[in-house]
Amino acid sequence: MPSDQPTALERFINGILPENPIYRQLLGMCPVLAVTNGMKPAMTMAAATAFVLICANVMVSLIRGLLKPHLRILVFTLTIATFVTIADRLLAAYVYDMSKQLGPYVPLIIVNCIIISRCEICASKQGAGVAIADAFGMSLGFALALASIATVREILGSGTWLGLPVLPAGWPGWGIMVLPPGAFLTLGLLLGMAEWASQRRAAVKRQGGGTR
Amino acid sequence: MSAAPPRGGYLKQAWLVIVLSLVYGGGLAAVQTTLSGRIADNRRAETYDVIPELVPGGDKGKTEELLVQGADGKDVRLYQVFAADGSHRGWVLPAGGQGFADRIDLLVGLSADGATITGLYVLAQKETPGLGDYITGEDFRRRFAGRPAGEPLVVVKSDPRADNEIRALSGATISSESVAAIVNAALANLREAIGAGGDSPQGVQETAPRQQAH
Amino acid sequence: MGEPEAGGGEAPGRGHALAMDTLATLILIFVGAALINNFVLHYFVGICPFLGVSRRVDTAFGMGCAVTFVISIAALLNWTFTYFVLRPGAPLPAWVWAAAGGDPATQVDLSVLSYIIYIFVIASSVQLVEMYVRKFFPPLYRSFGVYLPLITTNCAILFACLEIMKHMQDPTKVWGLHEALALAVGGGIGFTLAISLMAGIREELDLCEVPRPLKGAGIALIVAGIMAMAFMGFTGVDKGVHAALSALLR
Amino acid sequence: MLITVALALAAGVLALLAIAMGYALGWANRRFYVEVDPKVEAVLAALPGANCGGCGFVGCSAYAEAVAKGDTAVNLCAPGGASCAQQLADIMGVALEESFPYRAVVHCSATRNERLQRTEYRGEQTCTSANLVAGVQGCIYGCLGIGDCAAACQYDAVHVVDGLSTIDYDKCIGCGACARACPRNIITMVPFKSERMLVVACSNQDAAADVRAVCMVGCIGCKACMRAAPDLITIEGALPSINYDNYDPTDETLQKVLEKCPRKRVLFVGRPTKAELAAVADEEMPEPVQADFKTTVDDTAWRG
Repeated sequence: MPSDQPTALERFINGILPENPIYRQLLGMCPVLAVTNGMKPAMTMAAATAFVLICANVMVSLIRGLLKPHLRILVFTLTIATFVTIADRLLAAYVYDMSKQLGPYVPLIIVNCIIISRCEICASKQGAGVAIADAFGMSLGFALALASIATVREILGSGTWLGLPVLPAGWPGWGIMVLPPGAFLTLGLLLGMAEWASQRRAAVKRQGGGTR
Repeated sequence: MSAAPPRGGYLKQAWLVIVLSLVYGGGLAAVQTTLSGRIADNRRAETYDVIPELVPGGDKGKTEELLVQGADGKDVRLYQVFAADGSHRGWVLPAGGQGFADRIDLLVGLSADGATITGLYVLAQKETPGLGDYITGEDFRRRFAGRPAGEPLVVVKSDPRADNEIRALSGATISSESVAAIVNAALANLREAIGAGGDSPQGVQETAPRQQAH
Repeated sequence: MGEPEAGGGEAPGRGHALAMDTLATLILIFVGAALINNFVLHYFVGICPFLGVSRRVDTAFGMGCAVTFVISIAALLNWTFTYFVLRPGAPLPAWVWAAAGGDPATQVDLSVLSYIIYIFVIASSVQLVEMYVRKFFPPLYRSFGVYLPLITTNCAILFACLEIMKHMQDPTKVWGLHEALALAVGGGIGFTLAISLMAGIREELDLCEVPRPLKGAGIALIVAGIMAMAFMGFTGVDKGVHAALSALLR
Repeated sequence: MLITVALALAAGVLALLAIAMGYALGWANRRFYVEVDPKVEAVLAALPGANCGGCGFVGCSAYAEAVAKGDTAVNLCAPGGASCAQQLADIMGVALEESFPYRAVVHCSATRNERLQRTEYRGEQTCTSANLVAGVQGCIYGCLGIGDCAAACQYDAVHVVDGLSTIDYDKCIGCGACARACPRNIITMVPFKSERMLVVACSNQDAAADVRAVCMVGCIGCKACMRAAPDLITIEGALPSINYDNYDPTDETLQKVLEKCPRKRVLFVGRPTKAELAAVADEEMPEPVQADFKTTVDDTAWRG
């Protein structure tokens, strides 16, 4: 293993904010838009994605010595599809409501670029320990991003959070927030805010360096 | 790509893919066999749990699933509902179609003679939140109970005057009309099959016996 | 279908009516997939190319055509697999089960393999198509070949297959190939429409002063949100289409 | 029983599919095999793969195809530089002609205050947009100074200094991105036959009076330079144009041209050569005046 690869801890921390899959890398946008009209489906989705990501990362990391370069993507895809099927069946067996609500978006985890890019970038090059840390970090980052969008949409759209009422009963739910346009608008504005914050931080840092 | 690939080399190179697909296929089948019972139960429970609500006096343990031939010549799924004492209480008929935004799936409860609608339940819908999605509400669904199954339901915007008139949800006329249209279509398709024959309706042949619910 | 029309179309034969009915269903499925429940703006699938390849109209249109083409091929192949192997009560597992002397009351259900087979078929067929086009239609390959590898991970393709699968679960209402293809082509055309419109808007957007933090993905998503609102206007169109069709066919 | 059959069937179906697809792809790979010129692949491998488009082709692969066909020169890849050109020449078995690196030249030299009739522009801060607005500045040829070129440069070689785009010739690699970005087309790529090149630093083709009305420094088309070096310089419109094919860096007339230009708009750009540095090495230069940062606060106050 080349020594310039990041360590497990770095991988873990990177996944949460510095390389956040949604806000930084803009990967896996479909579920981010589709299942964030409520906290519950969003969290179920995050859990399913985390399960697949962790399992696939470990599996790929274990067989990384046997991979042929040109068949590597095919192997990743097969592995991911298998674990997605398992996740899908587990959801259907134990949380049927959510499984029904998430519908086709659970199988669509297969084509979620986050997972295949983690397999490619980390798991196919580093050991299982680092791969697990990486998968946990990325999953956490993904879950945080989903949660932030779902929080805005559910509170404004339905006046509830995780199904619990948080706004006064007279709140006229903004119907648009739970509909498709609300997803696009919320994500667009949140991305803008994240970008604004990081631009500001960079500007402050530059200024700080200048006065010193 | 730099040279023409040799014959058969592809299979040899792909051994890992083939081995993995064997392993994964076996693994998935094992998962399926372990969980399929639970999933099937979940799926069935979705329908069976609301049966007492749809057909008064119905017992979900006694309900039987049938396949009958509809007017369009295709098989239609139908549930024959019995009370705990074994007497025939009615029918539950799954129906579905396009709503305002997306597909709506319904369950329609019918009396034993097939003449009266006894209840309505919305299994799946994606109507506009805050307007159309009130079709899942108790208030709207109760508007269907007691209506005659023999004639098409008509959606009106004022208070219903005739027996077959349903008052629309305000602001969601199309969703209301969709529900009524789906119910009408399903009933029309099965009117012949259920008929007014009571316990042994004409035309009901069990095309495939189904397992009873536990 | 062969029945002659009596009385100048007053009483069309049952075969004729059935064919017309099928046609109406197909048109409704098509319109539904292309406009009302647009893949991108209603189901959020294919967002990555929608944001990534929508800077210029011609590339966006090329991408849309490539997706429509691949989606149709994938639907064709995967419908075949689903029909004969994967759906509950499919012939192949039933035949194997019977050959093994199993109890006819139970079935072997292979639907658990659906996802893995779909993605496998999509990936392989994309690669095959790429090779074929490159060999026999080099100009075509030059114009849209570059998009093909990107399409494997386009969720719109897999989504179309999953939608078709959903309609083949119930043995009483199994979709035929024509219905599957109507959905696939409709979805592909809807995708092309959405991505081309988006590219047109983004070309104009280049000349506008956008707040710096929103540049790039941010403003693109907001534009997509407004487009999604516009497409919501299509909800209910199928009622009109249906009414028009039934008036026309009666 | 059920589980055995299900397991076997699932594994079997999947493995069969894998074999079938593997075989089909292998067959297709041979059947649909497209003869790719090994030279194309070798050229592609030698190119840096930045897809910058500096060569004038759509991307590295398009340039590789053209090189392999012998349609184009092997030394067009600016990022790859001389070593890349040498590799391509080796692959193609051609001798590498003497080539000169192209460098960007801004054909305007008026700083912000030297351009006249300027009005404040408050639209989108890009030259592309400002160029669409009439009356942003008097000279319709000159640099707008907003810096589309600086934004286009991936090598940090273009900066807007005092309202004028300025090339940093230590960093410029000649990719031409700035020239493509400029809406007024006043940046061109000039073959640098020496470290410093004579260029016309103005693009205004109008008559003298019009130029004077909008610019304090622009070329007035007096043709003095053409008279000094008629082989080298032609006048197009009212603007001199240097024919770089006839350009010889050691030619003495260059200095004459420089001296003849009344507006000093024909000038040298680039780095000074060693010879030029040596020539001025023994010239007496006044010592640079060091800024004297003395605090205005009386020191004594601090001593107390």
